[in-house]
Amino acid sequence: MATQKGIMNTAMVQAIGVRKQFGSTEILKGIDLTVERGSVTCLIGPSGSGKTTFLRCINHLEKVSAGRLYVDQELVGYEERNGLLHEKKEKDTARARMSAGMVFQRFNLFPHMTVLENIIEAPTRVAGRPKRDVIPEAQKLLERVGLGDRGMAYPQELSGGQQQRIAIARALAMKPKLMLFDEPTSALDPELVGEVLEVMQALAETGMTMVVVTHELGFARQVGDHVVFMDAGVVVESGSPDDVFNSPQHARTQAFLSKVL
Amino acid sequence: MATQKGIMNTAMVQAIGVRKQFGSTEILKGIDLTVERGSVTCLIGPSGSGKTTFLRCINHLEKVSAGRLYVDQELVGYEERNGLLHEKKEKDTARARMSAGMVFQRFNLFPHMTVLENIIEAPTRVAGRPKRDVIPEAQKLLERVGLGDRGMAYPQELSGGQQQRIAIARALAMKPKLMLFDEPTSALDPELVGEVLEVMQALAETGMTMVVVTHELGFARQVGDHVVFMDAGVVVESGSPDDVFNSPQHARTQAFLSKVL
Amino acid sequence: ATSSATDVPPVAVDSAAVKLLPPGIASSGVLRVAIPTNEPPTQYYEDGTQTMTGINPDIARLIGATLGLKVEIDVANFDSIIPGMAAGRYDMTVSSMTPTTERMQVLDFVDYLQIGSSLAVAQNNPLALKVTTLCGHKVGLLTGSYQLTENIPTYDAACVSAGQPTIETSEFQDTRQAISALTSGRIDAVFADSPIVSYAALQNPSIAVADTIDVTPVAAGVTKNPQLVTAVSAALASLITSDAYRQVLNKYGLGDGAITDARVNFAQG
Amino acid sequence: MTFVNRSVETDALTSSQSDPVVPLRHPVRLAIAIVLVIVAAGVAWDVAMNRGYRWDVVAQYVFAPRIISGAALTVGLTIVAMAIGIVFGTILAIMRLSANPIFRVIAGAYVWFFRGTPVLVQLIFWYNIAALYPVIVLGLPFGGPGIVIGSANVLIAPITAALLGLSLNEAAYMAEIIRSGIGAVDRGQYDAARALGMNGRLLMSRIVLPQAMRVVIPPTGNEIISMLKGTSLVSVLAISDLLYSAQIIYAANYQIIPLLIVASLWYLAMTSVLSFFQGKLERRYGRGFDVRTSRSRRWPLRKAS
Amino acid sequence: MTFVNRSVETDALTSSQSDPVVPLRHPVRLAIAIVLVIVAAGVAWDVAMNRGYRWDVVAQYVFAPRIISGAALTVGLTIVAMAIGIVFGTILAIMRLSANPIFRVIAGAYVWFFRGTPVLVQLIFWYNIAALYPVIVLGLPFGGPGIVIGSANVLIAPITAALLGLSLNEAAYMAEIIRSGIGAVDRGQYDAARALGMNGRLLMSRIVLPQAMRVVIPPTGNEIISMLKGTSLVSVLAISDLLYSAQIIYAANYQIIPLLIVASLWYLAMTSVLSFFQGKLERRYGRGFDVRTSRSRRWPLRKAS
Ligand SMILES: Nc1ncnc2c1ncn2[C@@H]1O[C@H](COP(=O)(O)OP(=O)(O)OP(=O)(O)O)[C@@H](O)[C@H]1O
Ligand SMILES: Nc1ncnc2c1ncn2[C@@H]1O[C@H](COP(=O)(O)OP(=O)(O)OP(=O)(O)O)[C@@H](O)[C@H]1O
Ligand SMILES: [Mg+2]
Ligand SMILES: [Mg+2]
Repeated sequence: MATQKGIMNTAMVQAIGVRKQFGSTEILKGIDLTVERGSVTCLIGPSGSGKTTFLRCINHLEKVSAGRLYVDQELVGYEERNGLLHEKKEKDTARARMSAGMVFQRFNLFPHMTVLENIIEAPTRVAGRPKRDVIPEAQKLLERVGLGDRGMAYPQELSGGQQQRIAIARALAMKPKLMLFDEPTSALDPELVGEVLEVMQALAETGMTMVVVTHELGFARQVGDHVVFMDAGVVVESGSPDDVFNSPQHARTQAFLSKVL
Repeated sequence: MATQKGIMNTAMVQAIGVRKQFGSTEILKGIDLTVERGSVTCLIGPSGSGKTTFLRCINHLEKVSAGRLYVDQELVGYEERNGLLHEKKEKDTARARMSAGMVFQRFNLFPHMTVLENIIEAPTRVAGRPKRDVIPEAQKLLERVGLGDRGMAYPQELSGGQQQRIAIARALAMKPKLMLFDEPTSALDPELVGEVLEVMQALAETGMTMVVVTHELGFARQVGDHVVFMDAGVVVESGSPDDVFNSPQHARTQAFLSKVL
Repeated sequence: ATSSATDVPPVAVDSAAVKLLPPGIASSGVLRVAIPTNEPPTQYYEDGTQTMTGINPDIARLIGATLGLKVEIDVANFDSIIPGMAAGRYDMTVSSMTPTTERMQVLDFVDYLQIGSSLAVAQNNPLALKVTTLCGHKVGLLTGSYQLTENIPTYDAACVSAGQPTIETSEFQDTRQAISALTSGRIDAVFADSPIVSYAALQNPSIAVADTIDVTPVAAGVTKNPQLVTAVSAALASLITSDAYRQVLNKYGLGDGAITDARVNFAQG
Repeated sequence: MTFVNRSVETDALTSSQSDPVVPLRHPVRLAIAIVLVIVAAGVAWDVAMNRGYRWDVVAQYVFAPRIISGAALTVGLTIVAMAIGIVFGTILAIMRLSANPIFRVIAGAYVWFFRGTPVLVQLIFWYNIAALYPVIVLGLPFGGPGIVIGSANVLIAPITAALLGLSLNEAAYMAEIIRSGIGAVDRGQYDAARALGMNGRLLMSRIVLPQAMRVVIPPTGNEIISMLKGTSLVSVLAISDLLYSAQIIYAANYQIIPLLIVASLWYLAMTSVLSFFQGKLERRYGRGFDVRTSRSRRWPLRKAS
Repeated sequence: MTFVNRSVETDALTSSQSDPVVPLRHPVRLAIAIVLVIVAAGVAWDVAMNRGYRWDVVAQYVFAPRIISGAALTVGLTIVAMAIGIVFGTILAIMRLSANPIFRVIAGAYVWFFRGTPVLVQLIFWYNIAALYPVIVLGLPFGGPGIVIGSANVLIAPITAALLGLSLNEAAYMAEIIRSGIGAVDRGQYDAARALGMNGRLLMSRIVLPQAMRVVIPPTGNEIISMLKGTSLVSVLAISDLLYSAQIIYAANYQIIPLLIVASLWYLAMTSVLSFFQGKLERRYGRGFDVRTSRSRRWPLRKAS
């Protein structure tokens, strides 16, 4: 699904030796990873392996401690001027975040706003676009996730699956170039998982670049172009879903897959 | 696994036309169900079908609105004297609850107490047993669930799977005749599910009567003696795991199973 | 009879006293006087208005008239009068202060009236109290009052030497609270400035004045400014000989309180 | 043994068990309740009948112009001082939670100082600040040169001093309340907002503060009620709020208890109006939050229903 | 373009990006901070030097016996009144959450009444109750027969009236605080405790109240601080608390500002001690609760770390 291949800087996400420490504990221990434009990359791995942390780095929610991380050709957290790395201003970081949409495990919809208000909040307040343009778009997004009639509801009135679909619509409303999903179905009742995965699959088919942390191996197999297995802050193994699931090379990958399947 | 069969009152749980309404909405619409002593009954069904409500009725946490529910030969919520049903005193209900142990989806450990304090709280305070007897027992229970060394930890310091195992140990500390599980693994990361199911399986093998609400069909198939499919407050179908999973009779059961599998 | 409280009888301007005024006050033509908050009858709001009336505001107005100044009355709680004078917010206060050496470190004083101390008791004086028979009784007093700091220690000493128990004092922030403690039977007597006690007895049939003693001068307090205190004392010296002074005293039933000598910084006790 | 299988009546607030059911009796609870009701009725009867309360005097003064203007002043002071206190308290709360240690220390010191000193002292201080600083000078500290702005006595009228004292003090309390409210907002809300490109002021005003409201409203209600009553402290500056107006009247007529009742009636009326709006606001900001939480609050004498 | 792949130093509080990194400068923030520090230092310098504060008089009175005994009385009143207020407030909170409507109404009316009337009025009421009820009679209401217990003045000493007034009033505020604390305890905790056979008093005292503590402590700290200062109201009953002791002294010598400073220093000392213990208690009862919650409170000027 990758649309265009240059040397390395055509990639949507490019991580080179990315490290991240909190205090004195190192969570990411040198991650190298390339996410091609238009591809779906699935991140799997045991709890605490650093998947969420890495995703947050991509979205500028955390600043990398070492190594370089490029998202859409832009260095995350720093600016390079005269060969020096300058820390970015919070304002610029916030702007940079708009290029990626993020969907969280626990939805994190704004509980004090209706579904429609949730969706139009960022386009109107952050991007400063007029409401009359944004509302019809939001309505279309709602229909796309199958919830065209729930715009006036409050998040709390919806099921988990519906909330997660709204969260996807909210992220899409900012027209991101990249979508990040952090275990988007793991807080859902098993029967609600399907509806969210369906929306994600439809999104992948539009050519959206996606990075998905997930334990839904079925989804990874069916929709993913690339599967990355992380453990203890490093990428242990990566490749096509077939390769990783059917013939894992590392013992750690094998052990993990035997538990999850 | 049923040890002894009388007419109907040797059953551990006997529900006859059990109805439950909250305000004017009826949640349970006449449940008939028998749980034999020593058997493992798995309750499955879509969200909102009343599984949790029924489990709470069994444990006297809710009072049935109509029909009769016997647990270990005792009528739930009422006492029969001179042919009249007398509402039970809260004190007697509390005592009755001790015959069943309950494990919740979200663990509900007491966050302000250590693991050991969680376990000995009810035996010492409710049953009034001396600490010197209870502590060694608690230690044995901890070892049984594979956490012999975590007695001094606070629940928050443990992983979800460990917390759920502690919750099981806590319920067992009251030496219940019956264990009720309400989706004990659905709040867990997939790789932690196994360790809890293992503990439950070991418990089933000791001959404990268990009622388990679960979406883990693998567990139901392997450990369950009996599977009950509920929908919209009624029992739609019940039987051996093989019957229900492999040749479901009702369209609703079929539709549900196709989603969950 | 319709005269408003701000009307005081006319007095002549004392041009000699005017010459003594500090230049700041002379040029502004205004004398800013702090009057304590409501305490009938010495100072109180005229019924239904925001105008202060009573012996203290009237004396202040007379002093101002003698000095040819416009008087600006500022009502303030006692707690904020003295800091306010130090801050230059007010030039003078007329608030029935008893001059003591301790207080003279902060203010200068010029006598303007003499008042006594009265003992209020329950109607018919069931305990037959006099100021000299208070030993062992419960007496309410105003915080920091002359009666509390000067009279009571003397009486206590007498009680001790007579082998009797000392007086049980309660200090109130407000004479009214002491009076209501007396009416509810919590204390046996209230010992306070005679005008206030007489006024309370008038209002309240269940109490009576049992004894009045110790008629001593009270003084106007002036900010520490040698020019101002001489001007005010000169004004008072001529004022106390005027008819207006007597008329004002009589209006509030305090005709006996007239003084003949406006002494400066003459400490009592 | 018979088992009931009939259909169930739908009026379900009471148990609709179809057998004849004997509801549980709570003899002790009933007895306590009866005693309490009798005591309450007795107190009410006594209060109405006891001539010591002088209800005639109460009726005479309850709408006296002086009382009404005192009540108006109390309401006015409360509104202005609370408004300033809330705005300034919010800024302080944000400073205390800031990453900048200097801001944290300054806000912390402010809260410590203003919560730690009596309002009375603060009021007297502001009123008499001229004793310490006869002219207000905008200039360099340590005795450096400066521009004279004006005399403190001219600048700080009693009512200004009252507002300064009350609102600066209130800001310290509100800072603590708002800080705890901000702390109660789920971390995920920050992440979600920042992931959408929100930041700083926008994140605070659109996402965090509206959600903090839910936690902030009840203690703020307490604060407003305290402030309504606390304005009586300004009587040291000879400003006549409600209570002081009553005191002025009873100073002249010695009808202490009836006039205190008059003041209390007004305070009760104000508090009731406030509680009404507080309830509305709580519902308004509780909207969209877990209904189950509110269900869980009726405890512990409730029967397993 | 060079990519760093070297191993990372472990002293990691600062970014350990191995390229030379230019940290972000915050010129505006820095400027504000510098200005604030200078102003604070200037104020401190001025306060120390300004002769208007009369530090000599402050030093003379700060340990005066009258001040010390006033401070002791303030502390004593606060401890007793808060203790009664907390216990009674807990009972009221439980009553307000009860299923029994009579309990709910009575507790609600109590809170409404006592929050709605000024403490001053309540104090004066209790103190002067003898004017209304010269003898206290335990008996039937509506004028029924009763047993005379004794004279109100004997039974209700000024200090008793002070304690009655302060603690009954405090109970109303504490009831609201504890009610909100109980409401914050997760519903699942009730279920878990009841499933283990716990009930009523045991459930409350072992499970619900200890967890409510976390939410209850900060506003209770506010209440204690308010009470420390609020005890000065008892001066209407001729009881000399700390502030009133200072007032008695300056009534005699007119050194008002220095004596108010003396009182403020004591209040600040008490508040500081209290805040210290409050912090300890908060940590104690915060133990076992989500650490992430506390991590989320440092906002919003923090950099993405
Ligand atoms: N802000 C932080 N400060 C300190 N440690 C943190 C922080 N965020 C995460 N960690 C730690 O980093 C490690 C990796 O966390 P991360 O959430 O990235 O793992 P994960 O792979 O997403 O796991 P999971 O499957 O449980 O979500 C964990 O041990 C976690 O405790
Ligand atoms: N206390 C209550 N008051 C009112 N309605 C309730 C109450 N408890 C549960 N319900 C309603 O009863 C229905 C059944 O709830 P229940 O929790 O028993 O379903 P469930 O089968 O356990 O579903 P899930 O799989 O989502 O846990 C739901 O619609 C729920 O909203
Ligand atoms: Mg994660
Ligand atoms: Mg359920």
